[in-house]
Amino acid sequence: MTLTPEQFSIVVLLTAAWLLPLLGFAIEVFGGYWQKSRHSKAAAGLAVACIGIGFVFSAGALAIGIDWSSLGDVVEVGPAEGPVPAELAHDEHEEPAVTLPIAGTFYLLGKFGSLELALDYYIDSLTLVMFSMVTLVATCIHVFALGYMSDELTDDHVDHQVHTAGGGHFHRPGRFYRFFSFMSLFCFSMLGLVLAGNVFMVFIFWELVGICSYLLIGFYIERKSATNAANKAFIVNRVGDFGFIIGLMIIFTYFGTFRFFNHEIDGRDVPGLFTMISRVDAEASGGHQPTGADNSQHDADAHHGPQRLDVDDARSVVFLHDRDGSRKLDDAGNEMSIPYWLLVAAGLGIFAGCIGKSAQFPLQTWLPDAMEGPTPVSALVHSATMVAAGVYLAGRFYPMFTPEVLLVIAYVGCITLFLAATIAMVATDIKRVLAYSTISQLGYMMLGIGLGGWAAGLFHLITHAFFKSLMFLCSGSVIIGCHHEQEMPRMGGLRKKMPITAYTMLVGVIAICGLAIPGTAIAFSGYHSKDAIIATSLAYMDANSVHFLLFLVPLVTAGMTAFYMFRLWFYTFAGEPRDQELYDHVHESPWVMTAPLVVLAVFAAGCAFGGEDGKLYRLISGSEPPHVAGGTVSVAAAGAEQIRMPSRHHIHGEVTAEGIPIVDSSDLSPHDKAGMYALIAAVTGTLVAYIFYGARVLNPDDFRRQFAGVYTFLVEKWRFDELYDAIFVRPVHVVAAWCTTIDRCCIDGLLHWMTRFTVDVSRWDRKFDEGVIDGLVDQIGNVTFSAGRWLRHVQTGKLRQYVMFLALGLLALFALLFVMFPA
Amino acid sequence: MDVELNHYLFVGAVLFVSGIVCMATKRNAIGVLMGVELVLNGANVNFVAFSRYTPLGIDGQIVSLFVIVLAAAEAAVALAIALSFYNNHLTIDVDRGDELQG
Amino acid sequence: MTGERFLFLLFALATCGGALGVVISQNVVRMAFSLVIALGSTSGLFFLLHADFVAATQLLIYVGGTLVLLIFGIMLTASGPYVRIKTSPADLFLAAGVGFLVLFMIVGTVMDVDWEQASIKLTGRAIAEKPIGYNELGQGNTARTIALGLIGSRPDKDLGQPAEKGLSTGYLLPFEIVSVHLLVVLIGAAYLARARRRVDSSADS
Amino acid sequence: MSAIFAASTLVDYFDGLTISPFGWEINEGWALVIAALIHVFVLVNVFALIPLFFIWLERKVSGRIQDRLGPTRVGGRFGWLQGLADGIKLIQKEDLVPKAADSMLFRVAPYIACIAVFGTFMVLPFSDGWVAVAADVGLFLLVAILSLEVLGIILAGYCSGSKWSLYGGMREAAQMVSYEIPLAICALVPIVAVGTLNLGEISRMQSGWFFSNWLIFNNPFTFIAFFVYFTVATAGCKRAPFDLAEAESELVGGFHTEYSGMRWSFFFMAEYAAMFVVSGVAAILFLGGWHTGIGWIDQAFDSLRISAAGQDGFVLSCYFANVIGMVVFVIKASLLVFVQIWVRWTLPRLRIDQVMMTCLKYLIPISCFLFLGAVLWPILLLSTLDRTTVFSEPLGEKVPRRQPVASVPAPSANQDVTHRQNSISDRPSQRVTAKPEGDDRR
Repeated sequence: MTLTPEQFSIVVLLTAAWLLPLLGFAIEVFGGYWQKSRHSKAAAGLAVACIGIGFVFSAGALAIGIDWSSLGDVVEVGPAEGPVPAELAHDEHEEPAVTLPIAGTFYLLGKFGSLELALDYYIDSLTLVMFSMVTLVATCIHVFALGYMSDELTDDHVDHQVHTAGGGHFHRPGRFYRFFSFMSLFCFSMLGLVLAGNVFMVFIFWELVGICSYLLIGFYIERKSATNAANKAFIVNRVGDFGFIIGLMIIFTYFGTFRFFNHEIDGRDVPGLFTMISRVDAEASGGHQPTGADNSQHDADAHHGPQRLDVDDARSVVFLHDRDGSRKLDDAGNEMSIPYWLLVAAGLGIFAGCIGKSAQFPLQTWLPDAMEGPTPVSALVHSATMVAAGVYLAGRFYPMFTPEVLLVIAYVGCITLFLAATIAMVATDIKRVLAYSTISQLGYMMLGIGLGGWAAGLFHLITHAFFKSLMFLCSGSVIIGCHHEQEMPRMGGLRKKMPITAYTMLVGVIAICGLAIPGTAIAFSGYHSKDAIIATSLAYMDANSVHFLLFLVPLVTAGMTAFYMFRLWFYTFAGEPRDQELYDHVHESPWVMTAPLVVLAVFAAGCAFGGEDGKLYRLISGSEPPHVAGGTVSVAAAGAEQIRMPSRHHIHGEVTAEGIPIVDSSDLSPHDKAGMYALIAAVTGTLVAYIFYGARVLNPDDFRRQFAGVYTFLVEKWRFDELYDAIFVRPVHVVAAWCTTIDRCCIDGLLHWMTRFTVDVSRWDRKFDEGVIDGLVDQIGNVTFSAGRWLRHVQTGKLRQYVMFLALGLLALFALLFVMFPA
Repeated sequence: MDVELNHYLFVGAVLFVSGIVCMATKRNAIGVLMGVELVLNGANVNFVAFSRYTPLGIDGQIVSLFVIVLAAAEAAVALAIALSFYNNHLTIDVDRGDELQG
Repeated sequence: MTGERFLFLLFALATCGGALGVVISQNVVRMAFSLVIALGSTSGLFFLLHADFVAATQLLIYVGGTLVLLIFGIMLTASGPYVRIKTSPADLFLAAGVGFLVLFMIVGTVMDVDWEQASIKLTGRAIAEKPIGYNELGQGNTARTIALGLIGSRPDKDLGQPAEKGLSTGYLLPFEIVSVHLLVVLIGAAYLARARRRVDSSADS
Repeated sequence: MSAIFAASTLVDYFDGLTISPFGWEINEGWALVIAALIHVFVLVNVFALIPLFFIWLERKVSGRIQDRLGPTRVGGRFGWLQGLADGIKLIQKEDLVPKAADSMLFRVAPYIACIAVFGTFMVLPFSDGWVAVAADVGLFLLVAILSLEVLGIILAGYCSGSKWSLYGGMREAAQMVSYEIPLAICALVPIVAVGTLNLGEISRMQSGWFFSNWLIFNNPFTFIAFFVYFTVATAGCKRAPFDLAEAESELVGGFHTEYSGMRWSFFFMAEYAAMFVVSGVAAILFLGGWHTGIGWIDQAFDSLRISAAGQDGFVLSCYFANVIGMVVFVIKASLLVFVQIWVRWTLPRLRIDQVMMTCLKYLIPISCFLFLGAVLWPILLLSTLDRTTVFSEPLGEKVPRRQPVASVPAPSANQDVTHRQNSISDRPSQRVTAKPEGDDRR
């Protein structure tokens, strides 16, 4: 496709922002080993510069790419003029400054038949937002890390958590530059993942971020726990990626391309994945009037009434569509299609990858252990960006998911968020609390996506990135202040010692709890995003009431979230110090660490300003798949109940679950109701937390004693590790033991026998060689030698004799001639 | 009788044979060289005679030219060899040059 | 008794005599002299064969060049005046016997062959029709023909032939090779003949 | 008598001639022999007279150069019979053969030298058609025969059994073998211009105004080549300053130390005859042969010869033209010989190493360069002037006027047949006769 100057400039900016960290990484890796002293902050400066410039670029790209004026105006929701927000949802695409998405190919890696493996880019508003978010958060965290990792700036770093045999501590040279080179590599991979234009490229960077997380978790490689955690994270992710690869295979087999966007391969138009799988109106029987996949061209009518996949019910196959919406024909001329169950399988496979990456049930166990890494790593990799990548991928792949898959996603998210929250309530390690809250928030996002609240889920992703990274940094600052003490019960009252940390943390806490002043739109980011998700779930529930749990559990968990977050804050900052001598050494962190806190606090508070009418939400929903807004209907598989995704109008209370417009909006729309419920739950949780830990009216230990069983069960994290240990690890060990025995007895024995046999054979062979072959060779040699010896008398060295021989030979020749051919 | 091809061939044969005998009898390296020249000349006579008496045409003369030129080259090299032989043995007797005999 | 026959007898006798002189004489210089006679009369034979160019070349290169070189070599290698290196009579007889055998064989062969048939078999033409350069008009004027042949074109074969017969091959490549070969030979000869340290006479006897 | 010089008609003259007293008729073969004998007679006389004249000339010139009178007594004022007197004296002298010498070769050597030089006279055209053997490769043949002289010298030097002679012979051998190379190459330079080896044709192409038609002025390379050739030829005749073979100051008499009397004089006859021959070759190759070099005179003589062409027997006008041509030719050659004499008595003698160095380090490279230049020159002109020569008409016009015979395949196409200006070699019948005579002399 030919690019307009704006589009081109966007592509260039994002590419630069993407590649700068790679450059930084290269320089740091190679330069790092050359540099003599380990005192220089050059590496850190380079990394910060790279990612900072990257932020500037992506912000510029955002500024160019988005038509802010059309984003700005606040919409009054009225049912009279039809689905207005829906109109608005693509209003910003009517006269956009730049037509999004921008898609194209950087570089063609290879071509296998009809398949092209290439470095592609696919840029829509979501990409732009993700870019800005990632680079901004990463910049802050890099700056923070300048202070946090400064104790690595030495030739002799003492690691107090590693005990050598001599009882002393472990001494090693500092790894400042290495840390930052890893961080740069991670930024590069993450941005590449966001920018990727085809599934294959996504997979590559998917694995790259996995590697980075592995390296960063295992940064303190001497610590057994760290190495274990790194291995655990890596292996668990492999489980997910296994599913991912299966999904890829299915997609490649049936769609024949990996690209998201329409493109050309040697002259032939090839529709992208999203175009192929585009939906049709639920009423329409055949594949007529499908809504184009790419937002640039789709008609407003597509948003009336729900939509469905273009399925041939008899054969239960899904037809693939061509660019112009007609069914795609393969070379043989008959309609290309994919069996329905295979599409489901592909979706589940991809989602399995998401599960692994963003630590959903049942693969959530790796994330808490990943907190072994340095705190900035936890903040960047394991809360803000990488784990969110799973959600991001689910969002990107949304069009490929059938309603059944979405249901699975929703339930997985639901289970995860509840389970993580429960564990978080009893965890005492400050970082682990945050880790579990991360898992639970990711669960919220998944839930939102699974319920059809596409924009809501990604909205929450962005906001969560801000406040969760903020809180992690705060905890990092606390840890530094407390000299690497992470146990909350030993802290307390730090408010006075480190005010900036305390209050920025408070901002984060309020944001994640979703507290707000009722009736007004004044609230921190978390309120809006979580509110959107819960609203979606409510709408979903009364669309198909079987799945009521999908509303109740998140609601309750909202309260629990508020509880454990405030518990954390009160534990740490409020009240009287519990450990005096620790308290005496606490000090506020230097500005290089507190400044990022402030910046992030500002964003955590205000990034979602205006809620669903705000710019951020509009930005995200701008690249929403077209069939989301109108709601979708699952194909009625035989016997199964039909799943109906709620349309946006329903969420906002303009239509009933069946899609009939509500004329008088007397009672509250699901959205407003959900907001109230969530707020009530949050306030309740906050109060409980205050009672227990703030005011200390009640003593939590009593409850602990009372519910000892539950408590221990939660403390042991629902015994998941034990479970996996029992189910997987031990059997594996047993099998391995069996294998070793088999090896020892059979295979080694066989080998030994064969060796012995070989030795005997070769012994015989040697005899044969020496006797027969060598003898033969010697004989030949002797014969030749004696012959030569006998013949050498002929060579008298007398020239004249040779001439005589010549003449005689001539005579003999002619004599022969005469004898044979007598004239 | 008129001169025929055979007469020239006889002359060539005589040259050839005397060259061979010369090579076979002379112990003087230069003598051997002369024998070689004789043999080559016998061949030359045949070539030219054939190109005269048969329809083969001019090729015989051209070949004989090549023979002459190569004979000159051969004479130069052989003479150089003879000289170095003389330098090494202080004699020109080829029978003395049998260090390499078996 | 035409002039040609007379001259042929003259030159043939001189040639054979010279050759025999080379064989019989024991004195190297005499051998050289009789070789001069033999080669000179050979060039005379060439004249009789209407091969002026070859004859002149023979004179210039052989008699004028090679033989002078030989005599030069004789002078350089003569340890005393008129060195005579005797050959054992046995060798002489043996060589003579073999020589006669070879002579007999060659002559016999020559007598046996019927050149008419041979030439017809070889060229498809009878001996009677003489090749170009030997017709009555241009007797012996073969210089240009040879020159053209050496640079690779064969008008003597191709002129007046049907076009589709194609061109016959010349001798350009051998010519070039021989030229380079001559150069190499001269350099090599100069290298071989350059003055070396003499080994003392005790070493080689 | 007169017709004898015009060998073109000689055999025809005798063929079929009936000698009245015996009444038997001379057949073709005998006519050939008789013609040959007559040629021998004439040439031997020329060969004998030329050295006599030049020896006398040398004495006079050297005398004049050294401010002496030179021979004055014998015969007239200029002592012009001095040569004859010397000859008679030498004949009377005793013929000595040293004991150490190889008598046979010692006796033979002078004859070899003499015969070799004499052989060259047969291919040397004195005038248009006045040549014993008008071989197609005349120049080549001449150089070849001339190169035989050295054999005699070497044999003489080696077989005298005297170290002086041996040194002389070896020097001669070395000098000759090396000087033949530039001699041949320089002779080839004008050959490149005219494209034939036939001496008759070469000089016939130079008729007309000297500046435009003589080969020495044909192109700059031939101009230089003339002088190089003359130097090399002087050395070839072992004339001073190159006469190392008979350097009296170092070797008593060089190769002829042991010789006396007639055998001794043979060497000198050979030497002076050789001087004349190389000078004549120089005249033919560079200086227009027997042509006067004045345009209209040459045209007149040519037209006389044309008128003679076709009719057999003795034609006075053609004969007259040829006599004039011979006179012109002999004068040119003699002038060159005079220059050689002049040089001899003017320049000091070189050392042997200088002689060899002059040849190997200077003359050979120069001559090679000249040859290359002569080859490239016409191409240069052709690319610039669209013609191969500067002054005269392109040589293609002048290529031998003869009937197209099959022996000349390619060039014979563009020959001007009408303008028939024949030499003996071109008339088939006489070619037959002339040929065996040529061989007869060797």
